[in-house]
Amino acid sequence: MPRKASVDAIREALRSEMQRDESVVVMGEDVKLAVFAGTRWLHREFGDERVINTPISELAVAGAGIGAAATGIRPVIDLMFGTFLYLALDQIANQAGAMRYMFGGQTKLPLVFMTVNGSGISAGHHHSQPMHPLFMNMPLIKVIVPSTPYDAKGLLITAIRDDNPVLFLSPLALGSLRGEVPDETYTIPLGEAAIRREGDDVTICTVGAMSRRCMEAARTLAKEGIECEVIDLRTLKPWDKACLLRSVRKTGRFVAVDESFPVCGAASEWAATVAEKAFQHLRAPVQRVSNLDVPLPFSPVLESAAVPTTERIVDAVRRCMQAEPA
Amino acid sequence: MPRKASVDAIREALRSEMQRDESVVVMGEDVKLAVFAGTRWLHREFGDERVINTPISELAVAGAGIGAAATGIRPVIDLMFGTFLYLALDQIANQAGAMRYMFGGQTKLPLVFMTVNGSGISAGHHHSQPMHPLFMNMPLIKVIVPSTPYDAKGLLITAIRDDNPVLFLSPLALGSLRGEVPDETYTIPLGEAAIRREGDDVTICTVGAMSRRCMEAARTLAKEGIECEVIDLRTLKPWDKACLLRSVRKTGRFVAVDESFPVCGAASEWAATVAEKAFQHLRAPVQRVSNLDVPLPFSPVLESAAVPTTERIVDAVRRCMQAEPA
Amino acid sequence: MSDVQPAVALDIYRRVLNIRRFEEEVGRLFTAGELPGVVHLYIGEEAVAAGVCAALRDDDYVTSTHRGHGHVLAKGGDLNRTMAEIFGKETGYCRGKGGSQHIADFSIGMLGACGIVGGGMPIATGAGLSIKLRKTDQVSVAFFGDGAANEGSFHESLNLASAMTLPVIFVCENNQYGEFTPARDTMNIEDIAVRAGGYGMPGHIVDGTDALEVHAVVNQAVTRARNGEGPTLIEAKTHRRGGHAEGEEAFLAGQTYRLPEEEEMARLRDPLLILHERILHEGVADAHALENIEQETTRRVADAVTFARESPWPAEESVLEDTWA
Amino acid sequence: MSDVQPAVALDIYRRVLNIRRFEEEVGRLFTAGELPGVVHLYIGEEAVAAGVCAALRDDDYVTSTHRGHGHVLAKGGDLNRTMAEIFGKETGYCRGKGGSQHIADFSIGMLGACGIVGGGMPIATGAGLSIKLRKTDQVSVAFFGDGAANEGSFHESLNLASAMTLPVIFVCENNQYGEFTPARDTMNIEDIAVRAGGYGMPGHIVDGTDALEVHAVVNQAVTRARNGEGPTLIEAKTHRRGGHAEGEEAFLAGQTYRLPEEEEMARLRDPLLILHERILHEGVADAHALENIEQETTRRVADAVTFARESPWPAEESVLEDTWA
Ligand SMILES: Cc1ncc(C[n+]2csc(CCOP(=O)(O)OP(=O)(O)O)c2C)c(N)n1
Ligand SMILES: Cc1ncc(C[n+]2csc(CCOP(=O)(O)OP(=O)(O)O)c2C)c(N)n1
Ligand SMILES: [Mg+2]
Ligand SMILES: [Mg+2]
Repeated sequence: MPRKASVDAIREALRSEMQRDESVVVMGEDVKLAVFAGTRWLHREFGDERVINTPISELAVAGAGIGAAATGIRPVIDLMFGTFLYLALDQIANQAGAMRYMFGGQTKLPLVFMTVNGSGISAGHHHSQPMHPLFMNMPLIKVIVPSTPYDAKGLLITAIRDDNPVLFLSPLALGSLRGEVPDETYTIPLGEAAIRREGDDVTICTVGAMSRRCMEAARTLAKEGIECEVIDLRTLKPWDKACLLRSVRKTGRFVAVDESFPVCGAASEWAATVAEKAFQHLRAPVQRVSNLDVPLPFSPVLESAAVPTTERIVDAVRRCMQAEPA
Repeated sequence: MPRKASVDAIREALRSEMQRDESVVVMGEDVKLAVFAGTRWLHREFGDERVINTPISELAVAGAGIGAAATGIRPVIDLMFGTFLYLALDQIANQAGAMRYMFGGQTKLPLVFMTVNGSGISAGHHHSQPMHPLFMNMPLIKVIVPSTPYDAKGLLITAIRDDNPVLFLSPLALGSLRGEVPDETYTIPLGEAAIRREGDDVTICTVGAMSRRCMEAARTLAKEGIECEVIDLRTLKPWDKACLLRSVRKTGRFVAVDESFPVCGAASEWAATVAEKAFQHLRAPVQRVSNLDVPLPFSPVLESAAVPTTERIVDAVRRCMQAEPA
Repeated sequence: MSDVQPAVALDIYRRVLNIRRFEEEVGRLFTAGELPGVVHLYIGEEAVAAGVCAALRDDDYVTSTHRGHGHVLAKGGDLNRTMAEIFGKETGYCRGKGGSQHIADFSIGMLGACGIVGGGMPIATGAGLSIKLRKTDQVSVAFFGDGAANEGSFHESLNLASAMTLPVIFVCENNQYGEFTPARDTMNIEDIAVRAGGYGMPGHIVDGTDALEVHAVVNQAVTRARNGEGPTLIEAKTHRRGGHAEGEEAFLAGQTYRLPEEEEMARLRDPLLILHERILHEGVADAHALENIEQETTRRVADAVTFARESPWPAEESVLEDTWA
Repeated sequence: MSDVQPAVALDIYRRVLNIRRFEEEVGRLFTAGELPGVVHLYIGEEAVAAGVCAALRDDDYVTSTHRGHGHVLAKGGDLNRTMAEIFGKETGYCRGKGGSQHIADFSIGMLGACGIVGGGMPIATGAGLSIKLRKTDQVSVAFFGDGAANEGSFHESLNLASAMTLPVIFVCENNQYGEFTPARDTMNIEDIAVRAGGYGMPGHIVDGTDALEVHAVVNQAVTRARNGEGPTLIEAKTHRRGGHAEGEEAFLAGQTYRLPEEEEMARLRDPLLILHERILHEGVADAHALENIEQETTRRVADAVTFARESPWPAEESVLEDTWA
């Protein structure tokens, strides 16, 4: 299979769907030249009407996407950095997520918001925040965080075909990562986790950029004889609770690893779910590994200290293994 | 002690601090006539300069509060309904919560944002959303959700004296609730829970409007011989983890009750914490009782079905009691 | 009246009256404690919605505000389903999930009332974008208040619509108050229409108590939009007859906020009386014809109340319906 | 030059040159791979920050943008601590926590650069409110770009400042691009200054490549603000010499986006050359004096680089410092 960068996989997904369905349009700030390259060059093929550079107006651009989606268009809105979503949040939470329900099912909203997510390039707090927990907390918005170019393409195609608002958050650190990506169009269902590694001793649940770090940790731990099962959720809402619970029932140990702020983060949700639904199988306290509860600092030495490191993941697994059974 | 409505307690807190410190100012939409009455009439005593009706511009008003707080003023910003915070979120998350850290400790930001929070009056989704989990997820913002007029006054006074950004979220349902409130000025430390009821069988952790509902549930359960310990956190960040863990270590059973959307909600955080730190003492799966994962519907029959009811709390406790020990 | 067709004038009259009688009834029902939540009445502003919507087709779009009943009805909304929604009943437009501040009827291009001040403007802009992309000659109208004109969404929407030459008409209902705060305290300009210049679009001021004047100005904007020439800002100067929301006396606790002159003006510039008078005066119809319309309207409003009262509450299980498409 | 004092002209010259040499060095360091993250250079726009800040006192406030080095230095910021922050070192203004896009020096009223486009305007407005409440005669300046003028924060801030008569000066650095998108594609007006009319405040257009012109216009606005007469919008027409961000060639992958005429204009209207020429031509100083300033500046910039390079990285534990006050 050809190896491609994540941004190229994203561009392939967009091309595939723009070719397939002419109601698909891409809009956002600088989508033509495209800092993150996922939308780059599309305007040459699809023209200025379907690949639209907008003013720097996140709130109105998001709202315009909603109005267009409610009236026959399938917009893909690129808002660049996840942090800029704060400016659009009113339209996303109050309108996109709520409109169908609030209006008694009168409309569907086929709408994708795309941004990068999280830290890793010393971009400073205003360009590095992990945004997924905020959206997980909002009703009726689907949330995707891919961890490989392959998933990015398949999940984005599914997202574009979905009739609901979907947030597609690419890990910032993923940008130039390469991986195998078929040239053809394919879809990956939302809400289906990928088991990246099987193991009997402990279940690690993660998503996005942390996926690779968990695999690293798992390799280190394997040398000590600890076999980790690594679950990459891929979509955070809807999410593959069944896969997670199946695994924990097998291993009896659970570590949640997430690159987001720790309080009410994704790891909190997974850990709570395990404690609720797989408690009888747990042989050790659940462990969470998340960001420190501080803004993302700029300096590389501080930035890498603020997010989960492989060492912190390894330590959490070890803590899990050492715990006395209840 | 005199009995007062929650809004009157809030007004007493504001008066107390405006009298004490002339850098305290109150601003927001319609703070003079004040739909929620907490700021009503203050302008008669403190004048138009210190009680400021602003345009309907949540983002700039929040940002103006930040700019003022960074330069010698202690603003209390009333943004009315919690849901309107979405419009101000960029300034709150990217600036208020981050400025001190991002600038290496150069400034403090004595700043309070006040809104009502949650549902209960058929106000529809745009006026009913529980906002606290979003802010719990953001670094360096303190979050208060009082459940009694007494706490509202004491906590708000502490918040105004605090040198950090604080979000003061009054449960919408609390508005006209009356309770004992001393006329004097007093403070309640942030991060100190109140144990509303002691009990040995199960720990219920909650906050805000759900506090009363948990007490109702506890009374019902007491008739069946189940003794609940009800912990009202009062502040969600910083929060009284020690109090919660002490209780769970005693009871061995835990139910988290929170009026917010269920995924990455406050109940998720509490449940995860218990599963992490008090696992060895748990004798039953943790239970969460939160909103349904849908927007807040308008019709009273639907609205009350969307939030935790006393029955759902009672059921969760019963589930806890029936679980087989591991 | 020279340039208004009699049929159009009567059509507009029906819309104005429809809203008036409906809203009066809603006010009574609220006072009687029959309605959940809060309601914001459109009384005094009927000429705006009626004048605007009479210039629109069924397939044109509108977005509305927290004060949205008038927009729903003017766009052709069903009285029964509107009233039932305000009651929170299963037969309402939104199956009871929306309520007064969230009524929509997508079948007639009514894309929703909105509890968030300014929230409808970006959505109307998006509907305009959709029109442009689909290459139809529809138009999209955003109703909003003077207060909303200070929201960032106003600025971003008008700029976006103008930069992209979208067929959007921004109709500012300047009733001079945002809740209890007079517009003069929150902006340092007399006319909101001047802001149009900042976006390179035409801005018009119109007497928003005269439905025929509103209609004439909107017609120009509609023609411009249908011709692909882009957006227009229209400021309709109007008056809110009553309070910001029904029942506000309870929490105003005796406080007042309106100038007596202004209240007097709101009474004098009654859009229903003005239109009534113009129709008689210009011989469009006689008093008898108008009386017939009155009776028919009153009956339809009464029927809507009966319909709403007798409709069932939503089933509790429906709280989990209308989620994913 | 008639109305500019020689001392002022030289002061401004120093500021312009300071920024130019500093930014050239930052560009070189970035290309050499010595800097983490991304940097946006202020080259070509120095006349704006320098002309504005020369009209301010130490206790006046400014808020800045993602392109903020020039504002920090023009306001009197320390070269060493600025450079060290861009390197991410412990000795930087923010102890390495902020970086290029988040430099502040509260001791000289520099309230922070800002990675969020438009994010500084509300904060400057708040500083203006604080001035009014504390009854001092300070002023507050918000720098922002043409792109930022389409953000809701622009609208809400200007309206708020005008409605409340705050001593705020909004300085739009119109370099005609937001990243790679020309302003003409994102707004349907020639001059952003026309927007001032929508808020009831004066709006001025000034040649932003001529520091003395900028200074003169800002002086008027400062006087107005100190006198309690309220805010002003100033649009400085300027040019970004280089790309949006250093290293952009890598992801532009051969794409171009600037018109040749416009690039040519950016070279011709070089604020440093223009000021240099005016100073010589009007006899404010001779070439020798300017050469001395040049040498001193070059040395100070070189020292700053040495300082930054030799400074320690922040200790890992400091990630948990500077949290609660
Ligand atoms: C974003 C937001 N901020 C504040 C409110 C509270 N609120 C409801 S109506 C209103 C006044 C709106 O004034 P205007 O836009 O002039 O409309 P009018 O009520 O006069 O029709 C306010 C402040 C809200 N609903 N949404
Ligand atoms: C809210 C927000 N949206 C988008 C961006 C990405 N971005 C960074 S700079 C920039 C262009 C800003 O243009 P302008 O305001 O004209 O400033 P200039 O770069 O020209 O100085 C954009 C879109 C951002 N940082 N913040
Ligand atoms: Mg109004
Ligand atoms: Mg620019």
